[in-house]
Amino acid sequence: MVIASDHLVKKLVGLSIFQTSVFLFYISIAKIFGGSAPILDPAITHYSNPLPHVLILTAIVVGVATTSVGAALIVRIHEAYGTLEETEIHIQDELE
Amino acid sequence: MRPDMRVVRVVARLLIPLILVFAFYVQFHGDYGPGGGFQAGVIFASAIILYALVYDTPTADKILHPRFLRVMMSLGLLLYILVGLACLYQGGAFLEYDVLTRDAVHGQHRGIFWVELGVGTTVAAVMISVVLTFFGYSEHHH
Amino acid sequence: MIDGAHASVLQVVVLLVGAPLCFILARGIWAWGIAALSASASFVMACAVFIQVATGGALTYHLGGWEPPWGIEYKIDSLGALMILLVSGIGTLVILGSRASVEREIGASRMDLFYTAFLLCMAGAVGIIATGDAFNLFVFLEINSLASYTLIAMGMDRRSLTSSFQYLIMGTIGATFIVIGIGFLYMMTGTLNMEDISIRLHEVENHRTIEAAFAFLIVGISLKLALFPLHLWLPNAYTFAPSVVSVFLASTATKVAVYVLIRFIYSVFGSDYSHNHMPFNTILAFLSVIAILIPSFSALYQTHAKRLLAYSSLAQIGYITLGISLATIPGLNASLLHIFTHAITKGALFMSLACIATGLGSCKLHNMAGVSRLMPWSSAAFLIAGLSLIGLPLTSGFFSKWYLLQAILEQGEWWLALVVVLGSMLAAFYVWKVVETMYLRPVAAERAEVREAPWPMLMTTWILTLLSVAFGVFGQSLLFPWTQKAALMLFGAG
Amino acid sequence: MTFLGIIALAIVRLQDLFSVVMLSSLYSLLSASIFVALDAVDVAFTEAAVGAGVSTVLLLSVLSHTGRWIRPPYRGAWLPLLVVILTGAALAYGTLDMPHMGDPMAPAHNDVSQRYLEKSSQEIGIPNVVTSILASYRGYDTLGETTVIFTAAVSVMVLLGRRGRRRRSPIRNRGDERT
Repeated sequence: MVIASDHLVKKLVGLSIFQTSVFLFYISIAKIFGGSAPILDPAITHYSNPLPHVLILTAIVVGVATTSVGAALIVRIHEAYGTLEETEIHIQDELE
Repeated sequence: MRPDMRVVRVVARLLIPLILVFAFYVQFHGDYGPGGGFQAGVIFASAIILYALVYDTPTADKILHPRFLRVMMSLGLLLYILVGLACLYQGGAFLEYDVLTRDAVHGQHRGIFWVELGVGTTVAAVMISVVLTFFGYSEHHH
Repeated sequence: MIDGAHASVLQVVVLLVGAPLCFILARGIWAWGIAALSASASFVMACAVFIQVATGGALTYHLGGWEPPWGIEYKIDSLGALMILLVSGIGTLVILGSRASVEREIGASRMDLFYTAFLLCMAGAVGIIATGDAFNLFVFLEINSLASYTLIAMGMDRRSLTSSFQYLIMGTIGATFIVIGIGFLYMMTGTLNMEDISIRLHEVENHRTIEAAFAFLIVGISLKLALFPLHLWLPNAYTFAPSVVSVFLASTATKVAVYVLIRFIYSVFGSDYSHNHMPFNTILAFLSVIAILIPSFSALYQTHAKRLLAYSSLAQIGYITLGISLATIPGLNASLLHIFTHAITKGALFMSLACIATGLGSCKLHNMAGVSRLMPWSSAAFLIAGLSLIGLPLTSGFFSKWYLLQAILEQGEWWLALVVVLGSMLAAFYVWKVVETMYLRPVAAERAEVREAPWPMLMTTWILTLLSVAFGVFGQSLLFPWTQKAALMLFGAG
Repeated sequence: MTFLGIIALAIVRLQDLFSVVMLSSLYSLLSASIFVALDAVDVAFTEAAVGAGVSTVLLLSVLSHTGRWIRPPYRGAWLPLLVVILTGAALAYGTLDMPHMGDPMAPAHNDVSQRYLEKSSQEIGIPNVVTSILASYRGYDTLGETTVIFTAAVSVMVLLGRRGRRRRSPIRNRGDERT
């Protein structure tokens, strides 16, 4: 969808969905059955693996940074071209 | 003002301080429960964004001037680096909090506190600034 | 911890300090000053690191004082030290010489933002090279990428916005692929430190998960690398970016990506696994050949000088990956040599175009007619660096291509050698196309007033040009021993 | 998980961008609830705040600027489809051989993560292990993360900042005609 859609907003949304799916993949690595959230407590002996959680926290931040830059670009592209359909943008570029 | 906005404003006026308190709670309680600088920054920012939505962007801009936000986000990042450099100065490696005080665990506490504060400051300032820039931009053109 | 080792992290930190300072304190020329200062400081640190590595061997640094694999480690071997020297050297030179061009294309009022983004871009690039941790690499890759998108979008033409967006989409897909690859590796080894991964990989080598990790990493990096057919973002990005940004990106961005590729192929998976377990060599060789030929032909038809050079860059990436695909030490060595000589040569070429754009306001070929009479120094630099791009004897381009040819013939792959020669001939044609316009066409009357570019720009241009020639003459004694050593080390033979 | 798939499909088909953005926000919220189920409370917290909150606000403000309806697509999409299928196949291929989910003996849960869980209380002394790793063991990553966010702010300022816009006059802006 990221590549296929003609519309820039859809591309951006598709990208963030793709990223969120990768986050799910990472967190599923971390799960240990019978484990609990990695906040230490003397009563608990089994925890899920905390490291992927940390990595994904970082990745989420990177994701929102990318989304905001992409969104700002979209606003400017709309202003400069009057459209967000990739095909129409190409046509306008060819005419120059 | 549309009449239905009045209700929204009253509710928002009640909510915003609560959100701010919650943000500070998350910032300084991240050691014990979930949360930390990043989450606190986002929550703090959301209070200001709510304010900007209910009132208007220029008013929000007046309270938190864009220039001020710019300084804050830079200071947050610089604070983080400064903690790292302080460890260097104390003879440790970059970001080795152990050396900050005589007791290693205490040094860790102190290092994490300041670093999280840096993250929180930068994230809050960035989020507010980015969202307000988006709001402000559309208002100029429509 | 040895004191000198701190330079390995400080070379990134000074850039990270410079960026926010630039952002809050500086206006106009002061922004340039802060940027120049912190870039130079970073370069000095890079030199210190280089000397340390040259005398004492590979350098490791434990960030936060936590030993790996628990903490993040900086690991700089002889190849990394050389790469950092290249990136921070070119970055510093570009900043020093960029003022006039930035004033003209971006405006004095936005200089602070420009130099902030530039420093961040540089910090990202240096961080990628220095780190020994797979996830930390991703983080700095994103700093580098986001700053690059920003810099490209600052171009004057509205198409800079769409090129930047295109790059953002492709770059993020690439980065996400890399994250998936790292995730697979983590799943199988439980560690993120590259050295540690490579040790633990041997126990689980035959798992299909590892094959998938390899595939995702290679495809993700190839997107960043603009390896054919994943190259579509590059020509637009280089063409519409501000001139000095094109200089920096063309000479460093793809090179850093190649470095990451080499790092994963050799340091993480190991040469044996990468070259012998999968049809990787054949595919890479095939793609490299296409990457050399098709963009070289496309370059012939370009009417915009920057775009022409961008297509030529794609072809050069082909040479570099061709060397890797040979799976021999001389092949890898030739690739490493070509990374350096081409980075400097392309930097010189784009920088001379930046000079010309400052004078003429454009780099479209029809505007550049007869520019050699108006801007003799800029044009001469283009001519000399152009000769190196073709690969004429006594230039650095010849030096690295010669080793590439030797490595190819050693394997008996004569038709690959033919491709290299054909690519060079095409390069001669497209360079000639620009040179002919610059030197033999009459000057348009309305441009008679155009002056030569200011001296700081010319200085940067000529330093790069002279380096490009110098490595042709002295490369044998200066560069070759280093890359040879690095190639041996990567193959695990040194 | 099925819900996630349905939402993703709906997003591909829809031509109303407002619904697209709202659904992607819902996608984030659902993911966040899955994160909670998988013990990743910090991640869930952040995903809900960022994915469902900040991103949605940003995208909606983009829509307020650019309009919400798009034309139906008219070009064939077999090549991208092929790419997606290949990627999916590679992912599936990789996962066929992977350790079972939830297995405490999987290699990912080896000595590296064990040390975080066992020693961080003595070495750092705070109960939330995620915070210990984030701010100390891998503190340099977090510095990088802060820099990424900072870079994004610089970028947005470059693109939409007030001073940035005025310079852009050589390019004719549609918006400018109206103001």
